[in-house]
Amino acid sequence: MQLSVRLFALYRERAGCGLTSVDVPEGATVADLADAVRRRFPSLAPPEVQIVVAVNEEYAEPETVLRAGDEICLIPPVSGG
Amino acid sequence: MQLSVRLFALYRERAGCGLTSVDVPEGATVADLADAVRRRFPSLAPPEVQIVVAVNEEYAEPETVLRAGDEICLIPPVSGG
Amino acid sequence: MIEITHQPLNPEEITDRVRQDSNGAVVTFLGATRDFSEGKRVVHLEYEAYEEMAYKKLEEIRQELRDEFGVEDVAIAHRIGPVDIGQVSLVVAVASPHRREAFLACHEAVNRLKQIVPIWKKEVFEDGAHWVACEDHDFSSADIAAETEVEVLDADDD
Amino acid sequence: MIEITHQPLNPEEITDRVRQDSNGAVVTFLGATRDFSEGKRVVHLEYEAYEEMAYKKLEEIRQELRDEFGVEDVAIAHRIGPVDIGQVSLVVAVASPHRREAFLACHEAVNRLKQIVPIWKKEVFEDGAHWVACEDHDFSSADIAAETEVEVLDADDD
Repeated sequence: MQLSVRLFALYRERAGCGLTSVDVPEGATVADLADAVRRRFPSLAPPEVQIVVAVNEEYAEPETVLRAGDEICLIPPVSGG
Repeated sequence: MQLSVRLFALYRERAGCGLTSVDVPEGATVADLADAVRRRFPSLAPPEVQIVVAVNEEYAEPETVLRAGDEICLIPPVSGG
Repeated sequence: MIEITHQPLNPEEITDRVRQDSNGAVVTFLGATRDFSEGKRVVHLEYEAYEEMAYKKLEEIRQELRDEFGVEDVAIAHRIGPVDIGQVSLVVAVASPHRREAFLACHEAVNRLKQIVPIWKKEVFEDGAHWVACEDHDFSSADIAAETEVEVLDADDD
Repeated sequence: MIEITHQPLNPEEITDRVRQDSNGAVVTFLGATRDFSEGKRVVHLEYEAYEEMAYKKLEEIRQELRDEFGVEDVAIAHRIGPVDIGQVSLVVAVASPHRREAFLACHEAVNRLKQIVPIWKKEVFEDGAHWVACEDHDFSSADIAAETEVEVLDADDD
Protein backbone atom coordinates (compact mmCIF):
# COMPACT_ATOMS: atom_id res chain seq x y z
CA MET A 1 0.00 0.00 0.00
CA GLN A 2 1.01 3.56 -0.68
CA LEU A 3 1.37 5.76 2.41
CA SER A 4 1.88 9.52 2.56
CA VAL A 5 4.46 10.69 5.07
CA ARG A 6 4.94 14.25 6.29
CA LEU A 7 8.33 15.45 7.46
CA PHE A 8 8.98 18.39 9.73
CA ALA A 9 11.85 20.66 10.72
CA LEU A 10 15.20 18.82 10.62
CA TYR A 11 13.74 15.89 8.64
CA ARG A 12 12.03 18.19 6.16
CA GLU A 13 15.28 20.03 5.54
CA ARG A 14 17.40 16.88 5.31
CA ALA A 15 14.95 15.16 2.97
CA GLY A 16 14.52 18.32 0.94
CA CYS A 17 10.73 17.89 1.04
CA GLY A 18 7.90 18.01 3.53
CA LEU A 19 5.77 15.27 2.03
CA THR A 20 6.76 11.94 0.50
CA SER A 21 5.05 8.73 -0.37
CA VAL A 22 6.36 5.21 0.28
CA ASP A 23 5.14 1.81 -0.76
CA VAL A 24 5.00 -0.80 2.02
CA PRO A 25 3.38 -4.25 2.16
CA GLU A 26 0.03 -4.78 3.89
CA GLY A 27 0.64 -5.36 7.58
CA ALA A 28 3.70 -3.11 7.60
CA THR A 29 4.56 -1.58 10.95
CA VAL A 30 5.74 1.87 11.97
CA ALA A 31 9.29 0.47 12.11
CA ASP A 32 8.97 -0.86 8.54
CA LEU A 33 7.75 2.51 7.35
CA ALA A 34 10.57 4.38 9.07
CA ASP A 35 13.07 2.00 7.44
CA ALA A 36 11.52 2.62 4.03
CA VAL A 37 11.71 6.39 4.43
CA ARG A 38 15.32 6.13 5.65
CA ARG A 39 16.30 4.06 2.63
CA ARG A 40 14.95 6.82 0.43
CA PHE A 41 16.67 9.57 2.43
CA PRO A 42 19.82 8.08 4.00
CA SER A 43 20.89 11.48 5.36
CA LEU A 44 17.75 11.80 7.53
CA ALA A 45 19.42 10.53 10.72
CA PRO A 46 22.46 8.53 11.78
CA PRO A 47 21.83 4.74 11.95
CA GLU A 48 21.82 4.62 15.77
CA VAL A 49 18.96 7.13 16.04
CA GLN A 50 15.44 5.77 16.31
CA ILE A 51 13.06 8.03 14.42
CA VAL A 52 9.85 8.95 16.25
CA VAL A 53 6.69 8.54 14.20
CA ALA A 54 3.22 9.96 14.79
CA VAL A 55 0.20 8.12 13.39
CA ASN A 56 -3.10 9.97 13.28
CA GLU A 57 -1.74 12.74 15.50
CA GLU A 58 -0.50 10.42 18.24
CA TYR A 59 2.99 9.09 19.01
CA ALA A 60 3.14 5.50 17.76
CA GLU A 61 5.12 2.46 18.91
CA PRO A 62 7.47 0.82 16.35
CA GLU A 63 5.31 -2.34 16.26
CA THR A 64 2.07 -0.48 15.47
CA VAL A 65 0.56 -1.82 12.26
CA LEU A 66 -0.29 0.79 9.65
CA ARG A 67 -3.40 1.04 7.54
CA ALA A 68 -4.14 2.78 4.25
CA GLY A 69 -5.15 6.36 4.88
CA ASP A 70 -3.22 6.74 8.14
CA GLU A 71 -1.86 10.24 8.71
CA ILE A 72 1.85 9.62 9.21
CA CYS A 73 4.50 12.13 10.27
CA LEU A 74 8.16 11.82 11.19
CA ILE A 75 8.84 13.80 14.37
CA PRO A 76 12.37 15.02 15.07
CA PRO A 77 13.21 15.90 18.71
CA VAL A 78 10.76 18.63 19.74
CA SER A 79 11.96 22.01 21.05
CA GLY A 80 9.04 24.36 21.41
CA GLY A 81 8.85 27.12 23.97
CA MET B 1 12.06 58.64 78.27
CA GLN B 2 9.13 59.43 76.00
CA LEU B 3 8.82 57.15 72.95
CA SER B 4 6.49 57.52 69.97
CA VAL B 5 4.83 54.32 68.86
CA ARG B 6 2.98 53.80 65.56
CA LEU B 7 0.17 51.27 65.31
CA PHE B 8 -1.06 49.68 62.11
CA ALA B 9 -4.10 47.80 60.86
CA LEU B 10 -5.72 45.70 63.61
CA TYR B 11 -3.75 47.50 66.36
CA ARG B 12 -4.58 50.93 64.95
CA GLU B 13 -8.27 50.06 64.91
CA ARG B 14 -8.30 48.47 68.36
CA ALA B 15 -6.35 51.35 69.92
CA GLY B 16 -8.43 53.89 68.05
CA CYS B 17 -5.31 55.74 67.01
CA GLY B 18 -2.28 55.26 64.77
CA LEU B 19 0.26 57.04 66.92
CA THR B 20 0.72 57.10 70.66
CA SER B 21 3.41 58.07 73.10
CA VAL B 22 4.53 56.10 76.14
CA ASP B 23 6.88 56.93 78.97
CA VAL B 24 9.39 54.17 79.81
CA PRO B 25 12.53 54.22 82.03
CA GLU B 26 16.00 54.50 80.47
CA GLY B 27 17.16 50.99 79.52
CA ALA B 28 13.65 49.80 78.76
CA THR B 29 13.39 46.92 76.33
CA VAL B 30 11.03 46.17 73.48
CA ALA B 31 9.13 43.88 75.87
CA ASP B 32 8.80 46.70 78.43
CA LEU B 33 7.48 49.02 75.75
CA ALA B 34 4.96 46.48 74.48
CA ASP B 35 3.73 46.00 78.06
CA ALA B 36 3.34 49.73 78.49
CA VAL B 37 1.32 50.07 75.30
CA ARG B 38 -0.84 47.10 76.26
CA ARG B 39 -1.58 48.61 79.65
CA ARG B 40 -2.82 51.71 77.90
CA PHE B 41 -4.86 49.71 75.34
CA PRO B 42 -5.93 46.44 77.02
CA SER B 43 -8.04 45.45 74.03
CA LEU B 44 -5.02 45.41 71.68
CA ALA B 45 -4.44 41.64 71.90
CA PRO B 46 -5.30 38.73 74.19
CA PRO B 47 -2.75 38.15 76.97
CA GLU B 48 -1.29 35.00 75.38
CA VAL B 49 -0.33 36.84 72.16
CA GLN B 50 3.17 38.23 71.88
CA ILE B 51 3.07 41.51 70.00
CA VAL B 52 5.71 41.94 67.30
CA VAL B 53 7.60 45.21 67.38
CA ALA B 54 9.70 46.88 64.70
CA VAL B 55 12.46 49.24 65.74
CA ASN B 56 13.96 51.50 63.09
CA GLU B 57 12.25 49.51 60.32
CA GLU B 58 13.54 46.14 61.48
CA TYR B 59 11.88 43.36 63.47
CA ALA B 60 13.22 43.56 67.02
CA GLU B 61 13.72 40.95 69.73
CA PRO B 62 11.87 41.45 73.06
CA GLU B 63 15.17 42.01 74.89
CA THR B 64 16.37 44.78 72.55
CA VAL B 65 17.06 47.94 74.54
CA LEU B 66 15.36 51.07 73.22
CA ARG B 67 16.85 54.51 72.82
CA ALA B 68 15.29 57.94 72.60
CA GLY B 69 14.37 58.75 69.02
CA ASP B 70 13.89 55.12 67.95
CA GLU B 71 11.19 54.63 65.32
CA ILE B 72 8.89 52.10 66.97
CA CYS B 73 5.91 50.33 65.39
CA LEU B 74 3.61 47.56 66.57
CA ILE B 75 3.20 45.01 63.79
CA PRO B 76 0.10 42.79 63.74
CA PRO B 77 0.33 39.54 61.72
CA VAL B 78 1.12 40.56 58.13
CA SER B 79 -1.12 39.54 55.24
CA GLY B 80 0.00 41.28 52.06
CA GLY B 81 -0.43 39.84 48.61
CA MET C 1 11.75 48.13 40.61
CA ILE C 2 9.79 48.13 43.83
CA GLU C 3 6.63 50.12 44.26
CA ILE C 4 3.89 50.57 46.85
CA THR C 5 1.10 52.65 45.44
CA HIS C 6 -2.53 53.69 45.86
CA GLN C 7 -2.98 53.58 42.08
CA PRO C 8 -4.26 50.60 40.04
CA LEU C 9 -1.37 48.38 38.93
CA ASN C 10 -0.41 47.89 35.29
CA PRO C 11 0.87 44.29 35.08
CA GLU C 12 2.14 44.62 31.52
CA GLU C 13 4.19 47.69 32.24
CA ILE C 14 5.65 46.07 35.39
CA THR C 15 6.49 42.90 33.45
CA ASP C 16 8.17 44.91 30.69
CA ARG C 17 10.58 46.36 33.22
CA VAL C 18 12.28 43.01 33.81
CA ARG C 19 12.48 41.96 30.15
CA GLN C 20 15.90 41.96 28.55
CA ASP C 21 17.32 40.29 25.45
CA SER C 22 19.38 37.96 27.64
CA ASN C 23 16.30 36.71 29.50
CA GLY C 24 14.55 33.81 27.85
CA ALA C 25 11.98 33.42 30.62
CA VAL C 26 9.66 35.85 32.36
CA VAL C 27 7.29 34.73 35.11
CA THR C 28 4.64 37.14 36.37
CA PHE C 29 2.39 36.64 39.37
CA LEU C 30 -0.82 38.61 39.78
CA GLY C 31 -2.61 38.55 43.10
CA ALA C 32 -6.22 39.57 42.67
CA THR C 33 -9.15 40.12 45.01
CA ARG C 34 -11.42 37.06 45.15
CA ASP C 35 -15.17 37.31 45.30
CA PHE C 36 -15.51 34.79 48.14
CA SER C 37 -13.38 34.09 51.21
CA GLU C 38 -14.18 31.05 53.33
CA GLY C 39 -17.62 30.91 51.78
CA LYS C 40 -18.52 34.54 52.42
CA ARG C 41 -19.05 37.13 49.69
CA VAL C 42 -16.33 39.79 49.81
CA VAL C 43 -17.40 43.35 49.05
CA HIS C 44 -13.87 44.67 48.66
CA LEU C 45 -10.45 44.56 50.28
CA GLU C 46 -8.48 47.25 52.00
CA TYR C 47 -4.70 47.16 52.23
CA GLU C 48 -2.57 49.12 54.62
CA ALA C 49 1.24 49.27 54.69
CA TYR C 50 4.02 50.47 56.92
CA GLU C 51 5.56 51.85 53.80
CA GLU C 52 9.09 52.72 54.87
CA MET C 53 9.68 49.25 56.30
CA ALA C 54 7.77 47.51 53.50
CA TYR C 55 10.12 49.02 50.90
CA LYS C 56 13.08 47.86 52.96
CA LYS C 57 11.72 44.32 53.32
CA LEU C 58 10.88 44.10 49.61
CA GLU C 59 14.47 45.10 48.83
CA GLU C 60 15.62 42.35 51.19
CA ILE C 61 13.52 39.87 49.24
CA ARG C 62 15.16 41.01 45.98
CA GLN C 63 18.53 40.38 47.60
CA GLU C 64 17.43 36.93 48.78
CA LEU C 65 16.38 36.05 45.23
CA ARG C 66 19.75 37.20 43.93
CA ASP C 67 21.58 35.09 46.51
CA GLU C 68 19.40 32.00 46.21
CA PHE C 69 18.53 31.87 42.51
CA GLY C 70 20.97 34.28 40.85
CA VAL C 71 18.14 36.33 39.39
CA GLU C 72 18.71 40.04 38.90
CA ASP C 73 15.58 41.19 37.15
CA VAL C 74 12.77 41.43 39.67
CA ALA C 75 9.88 43.86 39.90
CA ILE C 76 7.41 43.94 42.78
CA ALA C 77 4.44 46.28 43.00
CA HIS C 78 1.81 46.26 45.74
CA ARG C 79 -1.33 48.31 45.67
CA ILE C 80 -2.69 49.68 48.94
CA GLY C 81 -5.99 51.27 49.91
CA PRO C 82 -9.33 49.85 48.74
CA VAL C 83 -9.15 47.18 46.02
CA ASP C 84 -12.31 45.95 44.32
CA ILE C 85 -13.14 42.34 43.45
CA GLY C 86 -11.17 41.06 40.46
CA GLN C 87 -8.64 43.86 40.68
CA VAL C 88 -4.94 43.27 41.07
CA SER C 89 -3.32 44.02 44.43
CA LEU C 90 0.12 42.49 43.76
CA VAL C 91 2.37 42.05 40.75
CA VAL C 92 5.67 40.16 40.98
CA ALA C 93 7.65 39.78 37.76
CA VAL C 94 10.93 37.84 37.53
CA ALA C 95 13.00 37.37 34.40
CA SER C 96 16.04 35.16 33.95
CA PRO C 97 17.92 33.42 31.16
CA HIS C 98 16.19 30.10 31.91
CA ARG C 99 12.73 29.30 33.19
CA ARG C 100 13.41 27.26 36.30
CA GLU C 101 14.99 30.12 38.25
CA ALA C 102 12.26 32.52 37.13
CA PHE C 103 9.48 30.21 38.37
CA LEU C 104 11.15 29.39 41.68
CA ALA C 105 12.20 32.96 42.41
CA CYS C 106 8.78 34.41 41.59
CA HIS C 107 7.02 31.87 43.81
CA GLU C 108 9.51 32.45 46.62
CA ALA C 109 9.08 36.23 46.33
CA VAL C 110 5.33 35.94 46.87
CA ASN C 111 5.79 33.52 49.78
CA ARG C 112 8.32 35.78 51.47
CA LEU C 113 6.22 38.88 50.89
CA LYS C 114 3.38 37.23 52.77
CA GLN C 115 5.74 36.33 55.63
CA ILE C 116 7.84 39.41 56.28
CA VAL C 117 6.51 42.53 54.56
CA PRO C 118 4.45 44.80 56.83
CA ILE C 119 1.34 45.03 54.66
CA TRP C 120 -2.11 44.14 55.95
CA LYS C 121 -5.27 43.03 54.24
CA LYS C 122 -8.75 43.66 55.54
CA GLU C 123 -11.63 41.72 54.06
CA VAL C 124 -14.83 43.71 54.01
CA PHE C 125 -17.99 41.57 53.93
CA GLU C 126 -21.59 42.64 53.66
CA ASP C 127 -22.04 42.19 57.40
CA GLY C 128 -18.66 43.13 58.81
CA ALA C 129 -14.93 43.13 58.20
CA HIS C 130 -11.79 41.51 59.56
CA TRP C 131 -8.04 41.73 59.25
CA VAL C 132 -6.71 38.59 57.58
CA ALA C 133 -4.41 36.19 59.50
CA CYS C 134 -5.26 37.77 62.86
CA GLU C 135 -7.33 34.88 64.21
CA ASP C 136 -4.85 34.43 67.07
CA HIS C 137 -5.82 37.93 68.16
CA ASP C 138 -9.46 37.02 68.74
CA PHE C 139 -10.38 37.31 72.39
CA SER C 140 -11.66 34.00 73.73
CA SER C 141 -14.59 33.89 76.15
CA ALA C 142 -12.02 32.96 78.86
CA ASP C 143 -10.08 36.17 78.09
CA ILE C 144 -13.26 38.19 78.36
CA ALA C 145 -14.26 36.52 81.63
CA ALA C 146 -10.77 37.19 83.07
CA GLU C 147 -10.96 40.79 81.92
CA THR C 148 -14.35 41.22 83.55
CA GLU C 149 -13.07 39.69 86.77
CA VAL C 150 -10.12 42.11 86.85
CA GLU C 151 -12.54 44.99 86.42
CA VAL C 152 -14.72 43.64 89.21
CA LEU C 153 -11.67 43.28 91.48
CA ASP C 154 -10.56 46.80 90.55
CA ALA C 155 -14.02 48.00 91.45
CA ASP C 156 -13.77 46.20 94.80
CA ASP C 157 -10.47 47.93 95.54
CA ASP C 158 -11.91 51.37 95.05
CA MET D 1 -7.75 28.88 25.13
CA ILE D 2 -5.08 27.29 23.00
CA GLU D 3 -3.58 29.03 20.03
CA ILE D 4 -0.79 28.48 17.52
CA THR D 5 -0.29 31.55 15.42
CA HIS D 6 2.08 33.35 13.06
CA GLN D 7 1.11 36.66 14.64
CA PRO D 8 2.92 38.41 17.51
CA LEU D 9 1.52 37.33 20.87
CA ASN D 10 -0.29 39.70 23.21
CA PRO D 11 0.56 38.47 26.74
CA GLU D 12 -1.86 40.78 28.50
CA GLU D 13 -4.82 39.70 26.39
CA ILE D 14 -3.91 36.02 26.89
CA THR D 15 -3.57 36.53 30.65
CA ASP D 16 -6.93 38.29 30.82
CA ARG D 17 -8.62 35.23 29.38
CA VAL D 18 -7.90 33.17 32.52
CA ARG D 19 -8.82 35.86 35.04
CA GLN D 20 -12.05 35.36 36.97
CA ASP D 21 -13.36 36.79 40.22
CA SER D 22 -12.90 33.43 41.92
CA ASN D 23 -9.20 33.28 41.02
CA GLY D 24 -6.92 34.98 43.51
CA ALA D 25 -3.73 34.00 41.66
CA VAL D 26 -2.61 34.30 38.06
CA VAL D 27 0.81 33.08 36.91
CA THR D 28 2.00 33.94 33.42
CA PHE D 29 5.08 32.58 31.70
CA LEU D 30 6.62 34.35 28.73
CA GLY D 31 9.22 32.56 26.65
CA ALA D 32 11.29 35.06 24.68
CA THR D 33 14.07 34.80 22.13
CA ARG D 34 17.48 35.23 23.76
CA ASP D 35 20.27 37.18 22.12
CA PHE D 36 22.92 34.53 22.82
CA SER D 37 22.79 30.74 22.79
CA GLU D 38 25.77 28.79 24.06
CA GLY D 39 27.90 31.86 23.61
CA LYS D 40 26.91 32.55 20.01
CA ARG D 41 24.94 35.59 18.89
CA VAL D 42 21.49 34.60 17.66
CA VAL D 43 20.12 36.53 14.68
CA HIS D 44 16.59 35.24 15.08
CA LEU D 45 14.61 32.06 15.71
CA GLU D 46 12.29 30.14 13.47
CA TYR D 47 9.53 27.95 14.83
CA GLU D 48 7.71 25.25 12.95
CA ALA D 49 4.74 23.19 14.17
CA TYR D 50 2.80 20.10 13.21
CA GLU D 51 -0.24 22.15 14.04
CA GLU D 52 -3.02 19.54 14.13
CA MET D 53 -1.11 17.35 16.54
CA ALA D 54 0.28 20.30 18.52
CA TYR D 55 -3.24 21.51 19.29
CA LYS D 56 -4.16 18.00 20.40
CA LYS D 57 -1.10 17.71 22.66
CA LEU D 58 -1.68 21.14 24.17
CA GLU D 59 -5.24 20.09 25.00
CA GLU D 60 -3.79 16.98 26.63
CA ILE D 61 -1.58 19.19 28.77
CA ARG D 62 -4.62 21.21 29.86
CA GLN D 63 -6.28 17.97 30.90
CA GLU D 64 -3.14 16.89 32.80
CA LEU D 65 -3.19 20.19 34.71
CA ARG D 66 -6.84 19.68 35.56
CA ASP D 67 -6.16 16.16 36.84
CA GLU D 68 -2.96 16.95 38.69
CA PHE D 69 -3.57 20.42 40.12
CA GLY D 70 -7.31 20.97 39.76
CA VAL D 71 -6.78 24.11 37.67
CA GLU D 72 -9.40 24.94 35.06
CA ASP D 73 -8.25 28.28 33.73
CA VAL D 74 -5.30 27.76 31.41
CA ALA D 75 -4.31 29.61 28.26
CA ILE D 76 -1.42 28.58 26.03
CA ALA D 77 -0.34 30.46 22.93
CA HIS D 78 2.68 29.62 20.78
CA ARG D 79 3.96 31.77 17.97
CA ILE D 80 5.47 30.08 14.93
CA GLY D 81 7.49 31.35 11.99
CA PRO D 82 10.38 33.80 12.46
CA VAL D 83 10.68 35.41 15.91
CA ASP D 84 13.14 38.24 16.51
CA ILE D 85 15.38 38.65 19.56
CA GLY D 86 13.46 39.79 22.64
CA GLN D 87 10.11 38.84 21.16
CA VAL D 88 7.75 36.43 22.82
CA SER D 89 7.31 32.95 21.33
CA LEU D 90 5.28 31.37 24.12
CA VAL D 91 2.70 32.55 26.63
CA VAL D 92 1.27 30.22 29.28
CA ALA D 93 -1.21 31.72 31.73
CA VAL D 94 -2.75 29.78 34.61
CA ALA D 95 -5.23 31.15 37.13
CA SER D 96 -6.53 29.45 40.25
CA PRO D 97 -8.07 30.39 43.58
CA HIS D 98 -4.69 30.01 45.35
CA ARG D 99 -1.15 30.66 44.20
CA ARG D 100 0.54 27.30 44.76
CA GLU D 101 -1.49 25.46 42.12
CA ALA D 102 -1.09 28.33 39.64
CA PHE D 103 2.72 28.32 39.98
CA LEU D 104 3.09 24.54 39.82
CA ALA D 105 0.65 24.11 36.94
CA CYS D 106 2.20 26.89 34.86
CA HIS D 107 5.71 25.50 35.33
CA GLU D 108 4.51 21.99 34.54
CA ALA D 109 2.72 23.21 31.41
CA VAL D 110 5.94 24.70 30.04
CA ASN D 111 7.94 21.58 30.91
CA ARG D 112 5.40 19.29 29.26
CA LEU D 113 5.15 21.52 26.19
CA LYS D 114 8.89 21.15 25.68
CA GLN D 115 8.60 17.36 26.01
CA ILE D 116 5.59 16.34 23.96
CA VAL D 117 4.30 19.10 21.69
CA PRO D 118 5.48 18.81 18.06
CA ILE D 119 6.93 22.28 17.69
CA TRP D 120 10.51 22.88 16.61
CA LYS D 121 12.89 25.75 17.13
CA LYS D 122 15.70 26.65 14.74
CA GLU D 123 18.40 29.00 15.94
CA VAL D 124 19.76 31.18 13.16
CA PHE D 125 23.28 32.46 13.80
CA GLU D 126 25.37 34.85 11.74
CA ASP D 127 27.31 31.92 10.28
CA GLY D 128 24.72 29.15 10.11
CA ALA D 129 21.67 27.66 11.75
CA HIS D 130 20.64 24.55 13.64
CA TRP D 131 17.52 22.84 14.96
CA VAL D 132 17.60 22.86 18.75
CA ALA D 133 17.82 19.56 20.69
CA CYS D 134 18.85 17.58 17.60
CA GLU D 135 22.45 16.97 18.63
CA ASP D 136 21.83 13.22 18.63
CA HIS D 137 21.09 13.55 14.93
CA ASP D 138 24.58 14.82 14.07
CA PHE D 139 26.45 12.37 11.87
CA SER D 140 29.70 11.28 13.49
CA SER D 141 32.86 10.87 11.43
CA ALA D 142 32.41 7.07 11.90
CA ASP D 143 28.96 7.32 10.30
CA ILE D 144 30.39 9.26 7.39
CA ALA D 145 33.30 6.81 6.90
CA ALA D 146 30.83 3.88 6.90
CA GLU D 147 28.62 5.70 4.41
CA THR D 148 31.63 6.35 2.11
CA GLU D 149 32.72 2.72 2.31
CA VAL D 150 29.27 1.55 1.22
CA GLU D 151 29.46 3.87 -1.75
CA VAL D 152 32.95 2.58 -2.68
CA LEU D 153 31.74 -1.05 -2.45
CA ASP D 154 28.71 -0.15 -4.57
CA ALA D 155 31.03 1.36 -7.16
CA ASP D 156 33.15 -1.81 -7.19
CA ASP D 157 30.04 -3.87 -7.85
CA ASP D 158 29.07 -1.93 -10.96
